[in-house]
Amino acid sequence: MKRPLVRLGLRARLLAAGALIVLVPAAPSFSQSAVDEIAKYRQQLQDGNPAELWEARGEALWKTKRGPKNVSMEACDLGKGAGVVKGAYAELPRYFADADRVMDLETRLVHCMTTQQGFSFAEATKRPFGAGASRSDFEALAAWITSESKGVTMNVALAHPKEREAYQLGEKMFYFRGGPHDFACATCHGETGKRIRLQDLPNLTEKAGAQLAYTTWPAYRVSQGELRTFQWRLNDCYRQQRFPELKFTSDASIALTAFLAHNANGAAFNAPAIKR
Amino acid sequence: MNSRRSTRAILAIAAVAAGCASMSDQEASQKALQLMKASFSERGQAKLDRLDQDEAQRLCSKPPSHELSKETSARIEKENLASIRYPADGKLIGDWKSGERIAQNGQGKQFNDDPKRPSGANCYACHQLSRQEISFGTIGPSLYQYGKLRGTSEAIQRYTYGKVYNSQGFTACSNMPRFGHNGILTEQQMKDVTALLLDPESPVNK
Amino acid sequence: MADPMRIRVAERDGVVNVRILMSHEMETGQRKDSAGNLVPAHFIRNVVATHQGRTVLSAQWGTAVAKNPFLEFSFKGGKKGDKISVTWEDNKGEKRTDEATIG
Amino acid sequence: MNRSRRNALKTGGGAGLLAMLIAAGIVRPGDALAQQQWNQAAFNGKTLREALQALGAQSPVASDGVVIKVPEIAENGAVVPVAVESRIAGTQSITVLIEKNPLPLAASFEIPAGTEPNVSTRVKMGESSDVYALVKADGKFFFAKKEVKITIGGCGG
Repeated sequence: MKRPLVRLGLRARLLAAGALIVLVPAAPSFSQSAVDEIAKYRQQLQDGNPAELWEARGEALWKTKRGPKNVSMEACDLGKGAGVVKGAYAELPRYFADADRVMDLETRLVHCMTTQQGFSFAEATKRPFGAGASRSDFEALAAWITSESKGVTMNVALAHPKEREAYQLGEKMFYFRGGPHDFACATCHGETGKRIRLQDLPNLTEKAGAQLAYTTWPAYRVSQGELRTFQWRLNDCYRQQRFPELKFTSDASIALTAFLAHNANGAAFNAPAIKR
Repeated sequence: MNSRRSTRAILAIAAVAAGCASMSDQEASQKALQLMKASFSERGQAKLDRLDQDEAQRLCSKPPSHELSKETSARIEKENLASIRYPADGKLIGDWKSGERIAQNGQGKQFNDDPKRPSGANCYACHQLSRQEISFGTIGPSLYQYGKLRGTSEAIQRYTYGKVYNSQGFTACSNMPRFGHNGILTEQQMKDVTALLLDPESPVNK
Repeated sequence: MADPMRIRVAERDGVVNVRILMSHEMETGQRKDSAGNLVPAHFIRNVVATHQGRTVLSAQWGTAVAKNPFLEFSFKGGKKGDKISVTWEDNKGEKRTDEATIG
Repeated sequence: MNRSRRNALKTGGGAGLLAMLIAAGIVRPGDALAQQQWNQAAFNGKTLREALQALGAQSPVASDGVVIKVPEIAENGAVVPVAVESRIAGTQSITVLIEKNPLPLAASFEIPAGTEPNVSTRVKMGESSDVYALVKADGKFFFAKKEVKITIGGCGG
């Protein structure tokens, strides 16, 4: 079957295309087949995740002597002992006695950057999220550190009273409706089997949904060409909820993370992932 | 500076909490609000007053297990219904083509949005509307053939416009934004969205 | 300086599968920044992969290749211990070469 | 300049010479790029026809021997996986074009002997469009095409 490629004029082709739209009614099952096709698209992306580029940079950052005190982060205690990275993310957020505070990964990294490397808080937190050439150390560090928990079972404890409190306040935040659109986290993530546009919305109030969602961040977002952390996910959800800006390493941010991370307990951590 | 303030806030909370096994639900709500006020910063048009809840927002900030009483639901609906302002010119049907653009647009009111530009309603994020648009959400019911199924009587027109204006006038704690009540859409925009749903020429009714 | 590439090579029955991830913005020259100014085009134009010095793939790219490009191909005749070298050059003349060994 | 390169590729002499020079240590592998050209006229072509003309492929023929693997629907146009396999003997190059992109030519791969005529990459698409895979084999051009629909995703903001 051979035919020349450029045969129809542009106008003829446009007319043909237009006729197609008018004459062919959408099949009733179209939305289901669309969902299936998108599943295939996602599958095709799995092989070759650019998150690896962030992981490599993060590992180098962790091991590089930096800051006024010119030390690496290799003595940083992420909760499993100084310098232990393997499996650490699957147990965060957790209570740290040396700071007398529940901390998530980013907060703990800032703690190590300020107490061990000698950075000021302002210097350490100046770029939580990257954009193109302006890159965030946190995204790189999180990519590598989380990759060291791949396959590890989520196990976020509620042993310390402050861990329990963070969880309880995080749950309150999850249901908190506010802003001009009356949105809460629960508006989009409180029911099973719902979508926004074509994106499946995990139900974060039940085990399966919370596990699926939490264990697949950080992720390389193809729509942005950036690696995004769970911290970023919370910030951007609140932006779209029309709330003011969630402060990086703030207690509310840690509390909500504690609520969602604990709900994912029992599942194997599976990130950095790749998403739309 | 801000982090010090928020650290102090959580320490204060912890001091109270340390005394008892766990907080009461009401205590937790108050503490969560304090925590949020210390943990968000104003940016662009999104000021901290967006964390100040009205009664409906406060009552609707509950897990599904805390179902509202019939009386409370009825009160929310009554008060919200009373807030609806119908157009002075009595015309409720605008331009469906403009309505389609509003339904596709998800911008507006976010801290990075230009407050001078009109907001969208982002209907497709949650609803199926026309047959052509396959990228639609399912948080709300399908509205495909909305007008074809219901007709365009004055009662239907008023219900439709009113539902867009303030959804909680009809369903307490509805997930749908109160587009008129909270000043998201202009009167003309709400007429255009009403037209998208009811105009026989609209793709919704094809 | 540009970040290193991630090059994965796997050999089976003499056929070597090569998967490469490159760190690059791949700016189209048609995007505007937040101030409304056009961001100049900045993209990889040429990629060459060699096996023990022999070219096994060469590519010319335009601005439509996705950010942080991915490339996969296979060639015959490789064995364990052989070196694969990949070089890219962008429209600003920046270059990067990385190597991987067939394991 | 372009023409002499094409001739060199046709005879295989250019690549062979370069390999010899590299083997002899006269040219380092990175310098292989110095031998490479970039077909500016083709990449700057604003229509499919302009790009094809600049590639010397005015009238390629449709062929089942060109297999193009793209998603029917892409969740985002910023990254669309494209894999092209040629089952046509003597395949010399594989080229990917996106009809409705402002600049349709996306990527072109030279396939030397010994390399499988099967490449996979990811492209950007501005809108729903036909994606063309163009294969040059024994000096002739063949093609296949598939439509990819780009959807609007996410929360819309």
